[in-house]
Amino acid sequence: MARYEVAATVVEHQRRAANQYELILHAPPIAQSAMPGQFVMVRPLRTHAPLWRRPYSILRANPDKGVISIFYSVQSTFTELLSLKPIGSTVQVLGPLGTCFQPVRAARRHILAAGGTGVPPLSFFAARLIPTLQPDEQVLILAGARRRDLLVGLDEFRALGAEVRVATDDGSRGYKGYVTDLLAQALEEPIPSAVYACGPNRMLKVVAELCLKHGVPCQVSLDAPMPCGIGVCLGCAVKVRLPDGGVWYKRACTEGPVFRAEEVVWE
Amino acid sequence: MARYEVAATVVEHQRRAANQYELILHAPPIAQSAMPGQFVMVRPLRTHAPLWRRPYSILRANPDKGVISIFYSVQSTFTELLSLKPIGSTVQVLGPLGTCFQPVRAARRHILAAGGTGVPPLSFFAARLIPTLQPDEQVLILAGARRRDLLVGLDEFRALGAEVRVATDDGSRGYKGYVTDLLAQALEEPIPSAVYACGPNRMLKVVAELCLKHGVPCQVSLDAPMPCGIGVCLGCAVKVRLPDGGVWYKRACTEGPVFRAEEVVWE
Amino acid sequence: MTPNLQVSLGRLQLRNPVMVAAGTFGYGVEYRDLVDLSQLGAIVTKSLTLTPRMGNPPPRVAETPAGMLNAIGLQNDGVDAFVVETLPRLRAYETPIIASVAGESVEEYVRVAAKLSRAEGVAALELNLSCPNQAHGGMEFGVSPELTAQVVAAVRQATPLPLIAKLTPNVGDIVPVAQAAVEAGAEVLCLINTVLGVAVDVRERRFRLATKVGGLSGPAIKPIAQYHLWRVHQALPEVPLVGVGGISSAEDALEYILLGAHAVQIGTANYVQPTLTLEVIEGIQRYLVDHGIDSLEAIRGVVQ
Amino acid sequence: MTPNLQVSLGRLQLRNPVMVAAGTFGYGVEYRDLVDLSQLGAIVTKSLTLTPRMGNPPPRVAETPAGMLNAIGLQNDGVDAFVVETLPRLRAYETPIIASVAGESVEEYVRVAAKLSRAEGVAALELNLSCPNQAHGGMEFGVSPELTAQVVAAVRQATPLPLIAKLTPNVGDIVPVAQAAVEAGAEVLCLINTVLGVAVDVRERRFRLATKVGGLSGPAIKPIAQYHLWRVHQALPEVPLVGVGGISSAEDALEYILLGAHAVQIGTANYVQPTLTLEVIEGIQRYLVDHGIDSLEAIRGVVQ
Ligand SMILES: Cc1cc2nc3c(=O)[nH]c(=O)nc-3n(C[C@H](O)[C@H](O)[C@H](O)COP(=O)(O)OP(=O)(O)OC[C@H]3O[C@@H](n4cnc5c(N)ncnc54)[C@H](O)[C@@H]3O)c2cc1C
Ligand SMILES: Cc1cc2nc3c(=O)[nH]c(=O)nc-3n(C[C@H](O)[C@H](O)[C@H](O)COP(=O)(O)OP(=O)(O)OC[C@H]3O[C@@H](n4cnc5c(N)ncnc54)[C@H](O)[C@@H]3O)c2cc1C
Ligand SMILES: Cc1cc2nc3c(=O)[nH]c(=O)nc-3n(C[C@H](O)[C@H](O)[C@H](O)COP(=O)(O)O)c2cc1C
Ligand SMILES: Cc1cc2nc3c(=O)[nH]c(=O)nc-3n(C[C@H](O)[C@H](O)[C@H](O)COP(=O)(O)O)c2cc1C
Ligand code: FES
Ligand code: FES
Repeated sequence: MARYEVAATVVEHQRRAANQYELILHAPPIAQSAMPGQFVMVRPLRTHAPLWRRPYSILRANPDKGVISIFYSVQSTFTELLSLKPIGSTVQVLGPLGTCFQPVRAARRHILAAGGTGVPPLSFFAARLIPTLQPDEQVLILAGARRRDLLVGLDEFRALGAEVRVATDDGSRGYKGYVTDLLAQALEEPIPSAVYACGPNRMLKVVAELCLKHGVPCQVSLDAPMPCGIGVCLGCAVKVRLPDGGVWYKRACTEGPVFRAEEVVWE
Repeated sequence: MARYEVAATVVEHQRRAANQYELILHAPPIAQSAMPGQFVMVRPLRTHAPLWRRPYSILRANPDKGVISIFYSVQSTFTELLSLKPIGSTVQVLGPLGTCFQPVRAARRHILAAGGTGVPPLSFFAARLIPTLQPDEQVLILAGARRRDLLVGLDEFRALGAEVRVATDDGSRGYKGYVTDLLAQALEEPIPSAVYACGPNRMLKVVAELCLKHGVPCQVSLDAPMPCGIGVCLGCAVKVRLPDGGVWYKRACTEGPVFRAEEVVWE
Repeated sequence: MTPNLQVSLGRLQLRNPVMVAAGTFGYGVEYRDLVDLSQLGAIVTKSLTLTPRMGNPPPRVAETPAGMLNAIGLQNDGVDAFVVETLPRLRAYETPIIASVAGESVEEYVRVAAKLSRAEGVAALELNLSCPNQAHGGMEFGVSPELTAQVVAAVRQATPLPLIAKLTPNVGDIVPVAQAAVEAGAEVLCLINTVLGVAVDVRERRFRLATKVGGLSGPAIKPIAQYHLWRVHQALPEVPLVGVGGISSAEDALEYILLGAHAVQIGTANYVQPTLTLEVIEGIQRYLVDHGIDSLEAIRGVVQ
Repeated sequence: MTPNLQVSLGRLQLRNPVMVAAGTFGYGVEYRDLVDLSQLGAIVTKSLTLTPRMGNPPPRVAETPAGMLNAIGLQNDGVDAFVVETLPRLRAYETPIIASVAGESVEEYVRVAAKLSRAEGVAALELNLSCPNQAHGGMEFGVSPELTAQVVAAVRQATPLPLIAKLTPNVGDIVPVAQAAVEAGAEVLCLINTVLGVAVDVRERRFRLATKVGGLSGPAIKPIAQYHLWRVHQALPEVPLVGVGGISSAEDALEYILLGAHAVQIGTANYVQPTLTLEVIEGIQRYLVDHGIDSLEAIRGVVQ
């Protein structure tokens, strides 16, 4: 579980949709050890405001080329600054951090449920999982967003051979409603499944409840404010049930972000 | 003395030397009214740190094209951010601000003395002054810097037909010593002169003393911290002698940056 | 359609809750080519003293992370010049003018307040209680409930105008000072003034301000200012409060209102974004429209 | 060639003046793959309580302009687990371990201190006087000179170790508290702990911390921390001081030394730049070399 602080060179910086960018960074030690679900803490410039680094899920890691990429949308000052970084400039990157998605080998169907900006870690997971599947295993992608133009990365899932089902809040593409509705439907189908989910915490709570109801193993990647990303500040607390029945706060950055859904105490 | 707050588009952003950039901005109302010696307050992004806008002298103003340019060196976070602004992006610019250099019509020789980063306002002044000169008037540029690679914009002075004399602290180009030594020499020459100077305040103090000694009219563009640039914070105080013999604090941003040297109480 | 932004600060009626903070907007007139002054909720003047003051030697300001230190030293032309020269120009706008009153003794506050009360066009007085008290070694009046009460009570006697007491955050507990100010006759409390701080120039090995110590303002202090405002609102829920400290967006202003402020003042951010006041007014309006709220009262103090 | 960075904090000898601040570097061991712990001047542990504490509910942290608020609530595994599990791993480094002691009563401070004093490998104790005092409605111990003296004196009885009192800035005047701590037996003063503040989420219309109030840290508070440090140095020039608040570069650390600090601690900035401590040590060294200074004493306190 080694972590590296790298002054990473920007290799590519591609606009992928309105206000959405993929940033490709040369960071060999991170590229070589990154696992799907893990993230990096990024610092584009030495600014005091925004003060914190921000966590970004690793979208791709190419150990041979020594590059990783992250995918982000411009929301506020931090991401605006990040979007200004030209090719050839450097970005401080700390990683790989946190826990990863673990393939449930007993499952025949791996359901990857992405809400909103939850696509990147699941995209990486799909890319690593699909080549290892047995012939009777399949991957089903469920992706939800508010509007069709916020749906990204679906072609890549399809290119990997996964089935993709889509929901938008406004019905502008696919099913009109929530991605959790798609999940409820899928879990009715009699296939031994496992669920891996990333999205807003309130979506993950519903995902966890559905999986619990159907007795399906479920892993969720949680969102939390992360001042440090390395387990020292205790700012990213997530309430969990301990084996002894008690509760305690775990750190989303080191004991997560991927948790077994049944461990989390949803509030 | 109208001032304009403009969301100016970056028209060009040229690297002119190591870490030195010229930024060309589309800001028609400012371009139309700017006078040499005036400055603009620049905000590249809505950041909280750096908090203040920074003042930059206007290097050029093209009223027809509606563009102005500023020249800056990357020193710290603010200028690093500024240097990231791509063509087509916008920068908030407030100006034109402050007082300007006034040609002394009685002088036969106009000596423009620039120390360090003092070149831009004098370059603008030379460009406006030279076309208006009588045949018996001349312009002499005295430029000083620590090293030769920090000397910029001299070719443009020459292209305007001005004589240029250069000093470097380390002697790597021109006279080895200070630009004020060149001025002392020039003032020995028996030509009715006027001096216009911009550079670090301690250079300007020496310039002012030399001019006083020789009875030569002198205008100096002073440096001061400028939180607002528009005369409301009183942060940019410069001690001046009042006509009644008393002293008071004037504002470098509105009653300056160009002051008559004899008005300033040097400390 | 457009929601009602009117607020009452005791006897003072404002068209909207957005004012400019003392000392950060000059006398107001300096902004008239950049900001339509008649859109503002109120203009608070720079603090006025009995006689002209030259202020402190430079450097008077230093930038700090997300903030700045200042030690202007109350440079101003004095209350008489204000009344004769500036006030007539400000009367041209319909915006209420709140005159900020400074003093180094109780007597000075009273005399400045009395002069302003006789002038035409002053809507209210704001007492700057962060002034150094000459009789107590330069300590700010506002650090002591007793001195605060003395100044407020004395000025209360001297003016029929609405009276705002502007508190300093440089105290262990601001609540007793707030209570003292209200009991002595302040109808409105404004908080906070700047936080004491220093900055060092490592290259020159000296303080970055000539006076060594200055007052910290700007976004950096917003959490501190909001903490004090919220505590005073809890202790004195009936007293109208004006929140000031670090506001640089409509969202910042709304935060203060959610914590219980009736109105807000914008200080340092005026320097950075000269048209900010108007943006904040617009932004508050948009927030109310977007959330279907028809007056500020509906959200004032809901975060407790 | 390389200048001497050694400093003495009373009986405590440090190889250099750069420590990490309590609660911002975990127990130290969490950083060992990123920072060579044996380079640090000292490691201050997160604050230890008598029994394990779960801490406050989330959200516990909020970013603010050039700063952050935290209300972790002293989550820790308790002093016993520290002594048994963590301390043996820390003893592998030669770096002095300063254990931060927390308590909600004088008795708790004393019992934690006593346990740490019996353990092997604790170089000094730092008393976190910003803890809520259960007997006084949760007020910080360090806001009162009397309570500060009580805690310090009681712990002084209970430990032979060097004793550092870490002061809170949430007071009107920090000097009487500093004096009380020294008179009660603190050999070193460390200042400051976090500044009280709040932050509001306008969208959700609630506080951004579950506990409402939190402690402000980071670059935003540097001018405030330096002000307090400088005042204490002026009042108590003989007492070794540790400066903490907003340090994020060697220059920041040098500013504290110029103001009179013997040593500094780096807190929040560790999160932002995990290798910062080593950069600061190097930067201080470079400054001394560049300016031909051979020890920190030559510049300590020269800005007065
Ligand atoms: C483990 C993990 C992985 C992540 N991976 C990704 C990823 O792969 N891609 C990605 O884009 N993001 C990811 N994030 C989120 C990312 O870290 C940032 O939070 C995000 O980029 C927003 O950054 P920002 O600073 O520009 O916006 P922020 O300033 O953090 O604001 C985020 C949003 O909140 C709003 N906001 C700001 N302040 C307030 C307030 N006071 N009240 C209410 N709303 C407010 C802003 O307007 C904005 O829309 C991840 C987060 C975690 C924890
Ligand atoms: C009227 C006027 C006109 C100007 N015109 C120009 C112009 O045309 N071109 C131009 O390049 N600049 C000009 N300036 C200066 C400009 O406004 C900025 O100050 C400059 O660009 C530096 O910006 P910065 O924020 O990157 O560096 P800053 O952060 O302001 O720092 C400036 C320098 O000081 C150093 N420094 C920072 N902090 C400290 C400290 N605590 N102690 C000691 N040193 C420190 C930095 O390392 C850096 O070298 C002008 C200034 C004025 C007043
Ligand atoms: C340069 C400057 C001058 C100030 N002058 C005064 C003043 O004369 N009277 C006063 O009551 N407050 C004065 N203040 C304090 C502000 O009114 C305000 O209370 C403080 O700056 C906090 O608000 P802000 O963070 O929005 O700036 C001044 C602040 C600054 C930055
Ligand atoms: C998340 C966090 C946790 C902290 N925990 C403690 C603590 O347990 N004990 C303590 O004395 N100080 C604690 N502090 C305060 C720091 O040690 C330090 O005094 C303060 O943060 C100011 O320094 P900084 O600006 O460098 O962070 C904590 C600070 C933060 C940000
Ligand atoms: S982000 Fe600091 S412990 Fe998790
Ligand atoms: S910079 Fe504010 S008055 Fe000059």
